[in-house]
Amino acid sequence: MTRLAYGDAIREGFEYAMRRDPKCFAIGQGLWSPWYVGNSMKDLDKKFGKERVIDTPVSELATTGAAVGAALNGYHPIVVHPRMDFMILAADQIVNQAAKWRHMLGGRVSPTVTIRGIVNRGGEQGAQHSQALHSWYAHVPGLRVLMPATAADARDMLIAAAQSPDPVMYIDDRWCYDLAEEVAPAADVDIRSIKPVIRREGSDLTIAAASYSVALSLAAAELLEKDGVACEVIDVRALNPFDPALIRESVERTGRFLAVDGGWSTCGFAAELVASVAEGVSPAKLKGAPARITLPDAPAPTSAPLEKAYYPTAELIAERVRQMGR
Amino acid sequence: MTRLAYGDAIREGFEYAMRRDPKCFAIGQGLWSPWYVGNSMKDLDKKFGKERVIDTPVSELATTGAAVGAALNGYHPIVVHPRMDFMILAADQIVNQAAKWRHMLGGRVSPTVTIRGIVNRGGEQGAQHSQALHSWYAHVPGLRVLMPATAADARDMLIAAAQSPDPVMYIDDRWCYDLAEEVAPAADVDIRSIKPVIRREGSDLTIAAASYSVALSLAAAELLEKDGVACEVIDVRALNPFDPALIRESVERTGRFLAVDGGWSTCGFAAELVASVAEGVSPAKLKGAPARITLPDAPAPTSAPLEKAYYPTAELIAERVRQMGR
Amino acid sequence: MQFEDKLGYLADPRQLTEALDLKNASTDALVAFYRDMVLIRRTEETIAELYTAKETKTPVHLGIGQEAVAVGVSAHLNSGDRVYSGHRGHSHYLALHAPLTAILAEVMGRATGASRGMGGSMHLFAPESGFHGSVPIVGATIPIAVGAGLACKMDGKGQVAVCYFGDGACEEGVLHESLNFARVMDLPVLFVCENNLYSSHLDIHLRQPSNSVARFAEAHRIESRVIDGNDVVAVSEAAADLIEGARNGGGPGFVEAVTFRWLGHVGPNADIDVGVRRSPEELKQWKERDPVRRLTDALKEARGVDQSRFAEIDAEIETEIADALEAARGSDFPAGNVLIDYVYAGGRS
Amino acid sequence: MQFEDKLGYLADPRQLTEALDLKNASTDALVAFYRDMVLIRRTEETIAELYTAKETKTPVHLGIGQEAVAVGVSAHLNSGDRVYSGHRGHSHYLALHAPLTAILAEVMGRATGASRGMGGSMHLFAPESGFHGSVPIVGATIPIAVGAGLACKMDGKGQVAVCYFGDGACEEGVLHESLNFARVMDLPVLFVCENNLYSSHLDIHLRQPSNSVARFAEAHRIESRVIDGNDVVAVSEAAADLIEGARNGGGPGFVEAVTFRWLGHVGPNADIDVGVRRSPEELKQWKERDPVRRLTDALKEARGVDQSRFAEIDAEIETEIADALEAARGSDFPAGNVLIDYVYAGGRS
Ligand SMILES: Cc1ncc(C[n+]2csc(CCOP(=O)(O)OP(=O)(O)O)c2C)c(N)n1
Ligand SMILES: Cc1ncc(C[n+]2csc(CCOP(=O)(O)OP(=O)(O)O)c2C)c(N)n1
Ligand SMILES: [Mg+2]
Ligand SMILES: [Mg+2]
Repeated sequence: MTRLAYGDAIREGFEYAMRRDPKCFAIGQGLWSPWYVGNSMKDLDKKFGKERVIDTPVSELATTGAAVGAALNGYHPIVVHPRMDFMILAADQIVNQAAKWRHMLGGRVSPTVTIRGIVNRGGEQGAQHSQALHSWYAHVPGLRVLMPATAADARDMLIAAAQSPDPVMYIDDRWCYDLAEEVAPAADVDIRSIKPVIRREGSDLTIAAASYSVALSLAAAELLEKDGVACEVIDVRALNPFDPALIRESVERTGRFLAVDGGWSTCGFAAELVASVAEGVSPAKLKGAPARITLPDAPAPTSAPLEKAYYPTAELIAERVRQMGR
Repeated sequence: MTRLAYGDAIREGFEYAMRRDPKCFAIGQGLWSPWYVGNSMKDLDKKFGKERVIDTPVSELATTGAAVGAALNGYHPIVVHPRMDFMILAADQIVNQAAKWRHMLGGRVSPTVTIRGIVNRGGEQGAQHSQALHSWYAHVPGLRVLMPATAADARDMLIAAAQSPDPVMYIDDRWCYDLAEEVAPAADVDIRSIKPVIRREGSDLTIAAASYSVALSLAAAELLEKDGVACEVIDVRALNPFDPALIRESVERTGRFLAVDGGWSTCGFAAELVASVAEGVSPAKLKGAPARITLPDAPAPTSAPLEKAYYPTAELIAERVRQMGR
Repeated sequence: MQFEDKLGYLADPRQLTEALDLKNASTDALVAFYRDMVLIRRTEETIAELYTAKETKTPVHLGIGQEAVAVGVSAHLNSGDRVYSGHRGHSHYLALHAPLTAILAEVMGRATGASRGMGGSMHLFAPESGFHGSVPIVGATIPIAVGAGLACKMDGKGQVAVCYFGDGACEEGVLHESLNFARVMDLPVLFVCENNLYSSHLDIHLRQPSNSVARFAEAHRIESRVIDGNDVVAVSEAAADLIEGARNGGGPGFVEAVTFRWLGHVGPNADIDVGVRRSPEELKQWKERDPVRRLTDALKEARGVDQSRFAEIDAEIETEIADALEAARGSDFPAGNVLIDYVYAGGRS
Repeated sequence: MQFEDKLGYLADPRQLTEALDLKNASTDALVAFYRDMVLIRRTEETIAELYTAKETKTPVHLGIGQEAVAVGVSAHLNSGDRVYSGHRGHSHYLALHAPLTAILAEVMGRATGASRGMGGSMHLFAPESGFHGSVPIVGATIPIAVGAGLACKMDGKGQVAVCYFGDGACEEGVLHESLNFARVMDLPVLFVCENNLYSSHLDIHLRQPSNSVARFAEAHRIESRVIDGNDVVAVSEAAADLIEGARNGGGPGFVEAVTFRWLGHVGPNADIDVGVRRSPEELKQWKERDPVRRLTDALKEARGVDQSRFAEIDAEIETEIADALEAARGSDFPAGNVLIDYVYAGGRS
């Protein structure tokens, strides 16, 4: 076991996947820069050469399409979008192409591409440099969507993605980069094994979340513990295909449910969580109405005080849980 | 009152909006073609001239951006995308630009653009010519999303969109084009007045849907009436901003809820409907778990038998309602 | 906008109606071209009939009149190369000698189809023959072919990727991004633009400032050839050059093949009412520039090939198509489970 | 890829370091240029200081060294025209004489800012001065400016739209779609590419096959001028020509202004370690091609303007900036309600 932070863990994931598989390569904007994607790909170009770590022109759509094309021809590219906001320009290749080629062409071919979208927000960056659009991609059949919340997952999910027989959207969050933990040595990972897990057990209320929202929820659970409220916190991990079984089973025990998500509310992943619970748990077992915490219905602001008001906090979650009763 | 079909009603909406407002114009692919967008814009170019009904190169992104730009400069363009699938290429201008400029620049400017996305599916067209991505746009604050289910709404919502102070996504469905009804003469419409309405009253179960799914739900309600099940059918109409009050109020009366949507399930509008009901109605008032009917988790197929299996029908809805008990 | 008629005689249907100049192409190769072109044309005519007879509803974009392009290009490809196409892709598939039954079955939505009945006319797949996929989002396969070229380069076996697209696709930004990317990375990609002067109902002069699209290749410093797309010999020569360059590490090439479709944008009718300059007269003139007839005339005149040889080939093709059609008609539709099973590898789990 | 040095001496920092050729520009106009350029530079230096002092965190993309471009272009604009920009937009805003306090307040996130504190450095808005918006999605304002040009054309008042963008933005497909659209519709749009030879850390030779981007205008049959972007007189002449053409119905124009930024891609440091050819020596050479110094030298030598005149202007600017800074610092942050209230007209309902 070694101690690893989330940002470094991503880098380890790249290193493992690329060392293990000569057909795995990385491509995207900023990959030869010392700062573009934080420390998460530091010096990979030096390690693997600029032919396997390709920095590109400012062409999100063609770059992503090229990765899809290489994937359709036996490679396992990881195409990196330093922000999910810019990745919108590549949506056709992700949603119309990568997600559909297998099905549309009769199941004989698979775009084995990993699309890495980074959530990079805060720091007064504003509306076009802050978005978390995982809910869009979770909506689209054919894509697998992973969001790591821990350092081990940050590494292992990237490996799983690189080794996946299906196209994968791997979404990491810069706010998680310093989360550190002890991790076992890297190994191959079957993407189909990545399912929701319980990160903290509790009997009073179930919280489900992904990525940075898991950290917030765990922090809230700590706060609530002091009030004698025991929250169960489930890390969703795989948003598409999404398996609600564990969450439903938990809510059947706790009777209360809160979804926490770093995206917007309407048609967002928190809506999916609440709907999955509502559909799958008998109302008779619910001690109260489920709820969700998301961003406010607004683009991200820039000015410091508004930014502070915009993003959910552990305290906000704890307060909501308190309101939901025991 | 005159009898009008949905497709013709859209055309009337264009005619009214453009006659009323010299700053309103139409732009998009196929607008000089006799068949591209069905009968919904027939001969508008002849009526208003090719300067106000502009057919464009195959450039979804720039065309949409140009419409946003004209809107930011005092015009009310209606940019037409003959399929929502192609419109994905324009997502940056819709989501990063149109939706955000007002907020991001301090509320002093508004891209008063209408983005018309047509759902055009069936007919063995397949995965890239079938999508209904309204849930994506309902997810994004700053956009208004309207989906007409009736001829009157097809016309009036287009007028409301053209006159809206905010950017609007207006989504019509080719499968509705022959729905006809008596309509009053066209008049100005304030977009903020467009809220969910009850299309059919009932006491046993509430169905909420939008667009073509309303027609299906009404047909299902007819079928169920024969079994003695009285469904209330709510036409959501405005998906963003979405006001769940009427639906919640209805479910409080009926105790049962089914969401029907022509998009995919995960993070789709049906999830939002179920989540909104679950959040807003006490579990004690629910006689059973809410449910949703959506597309299967797959891209659209082409072959006739698979197409038949893919799209929800009135019979499928009725069957599900029967399973939900009384 | 002042429209530039850069193509000149190449876009003038009253020109280039004479028998082809066969240069030093071998008679055998030319007769094979004839065979391929007729097979494409007759297959598309058969598809038109299936559509008219309501044996299928899937949208069919027929390329009758444009057969020389795919045939001329394919002459220089082998199955290790990777071909991509768009909505009007039958000829690109057939010119690679991909299975005839499979394309007819696919158009009819059968499980024996090229895409196992999941794609119809607009989504074809026959990688064993080098046809790696067509899809109808305009421009979408252009960067995908560039990625295939990247794979070819990484494989280091001298293989190339080919992408067919139309003049309309040149209006999509992704074409320009892809040209730059392929150039910067020196990828072995042949961009083949079938410039048929139309994008659905709109003549190119309503959409672009010039009727020649090779200017985009030039802007991206990619070597290009602008040729009569109804001259299979000219196409073959241009493709040979550029493909050889690409195989040898010279990077991408761009062929602009000027041609014309005899039928409407979609479906089996000529829809001469649609499109500003697409008059019945112009269409008639373009039919005088028939790529098949011009080759036949030349083979007869310059190489003394007898009419009976053509008749023999024609008859073979009729039998081939009839057999394929029967096989396709006799096969099943896809089973219901594949609707879900094909979404993810190994099904949903 | 063989890289084409099309720009030649224009991209060579050892060239063009001498005093400007002032041609027949009036001394008053040239002194006004000096004032505008110094105001831009000093304001950006002030913003750099605010950032360093942690008075703001919003990402700042400074254009120090590139001041001549916006100043030369703006000389031919009036407030009826519509200017759009991207992430590096301070100079474009200031060259229109948009309010100084508002840009500083905006950078500091205050409600008195150009965008009422909702945008920061990357989202500026001052329509009263002709500055209709900047946003940091690369290329996004290009089609928006084209739409503004469409509005100008429909308005029929001879106004024009201007869009500033960089060499990196030319790699986005939307630039190409926009050029075609503007050309086909003959819109009064001036495309101004500030080619500073870099897109963040990457030199243009790693991203494109040639260092000149005017080839894209040419491909789209748009009139272009390739000029020394550090020569305000040359910029002004080129802009005058193309803007006049656009006002008179001649359609779009394209200026490629070759320049260089003295600081890093983002933030207040020169980050000379980032970027392949961006060596300390090269940066030093580019500073010799300082657009301000070259103008000053010329005004002194050719027009006899005295050093005291410059000193006077410099002093005025210092006062102006100090006053603006004080006003900006003294103003409030936006109230909490606007987070929701600005989303829809009249708030959410
Ligand atoms: C992204 C996208 N936009 C629009 C369409 C509708 N469409 C289908 S084919 C076509 C015309 C394309 O013209 P061209 O590329 O010249 O090919 P041709 O039909 O002439 O072979 C268009 C606009 C589409 N399928 N995809
Ligand atoms: C769509 C998009 N892709 C990537 C980025 C990241 N990015 C910000 S500025 C920039 C460089 C742009 O270079 P250029 O257009 O030459 O402008 P310069 O910075 O040189 O002024 C990049 C890639 C972005 N903001 N938007
Ligand atoms: Mg064409
Ligand atoms: Mg630059």
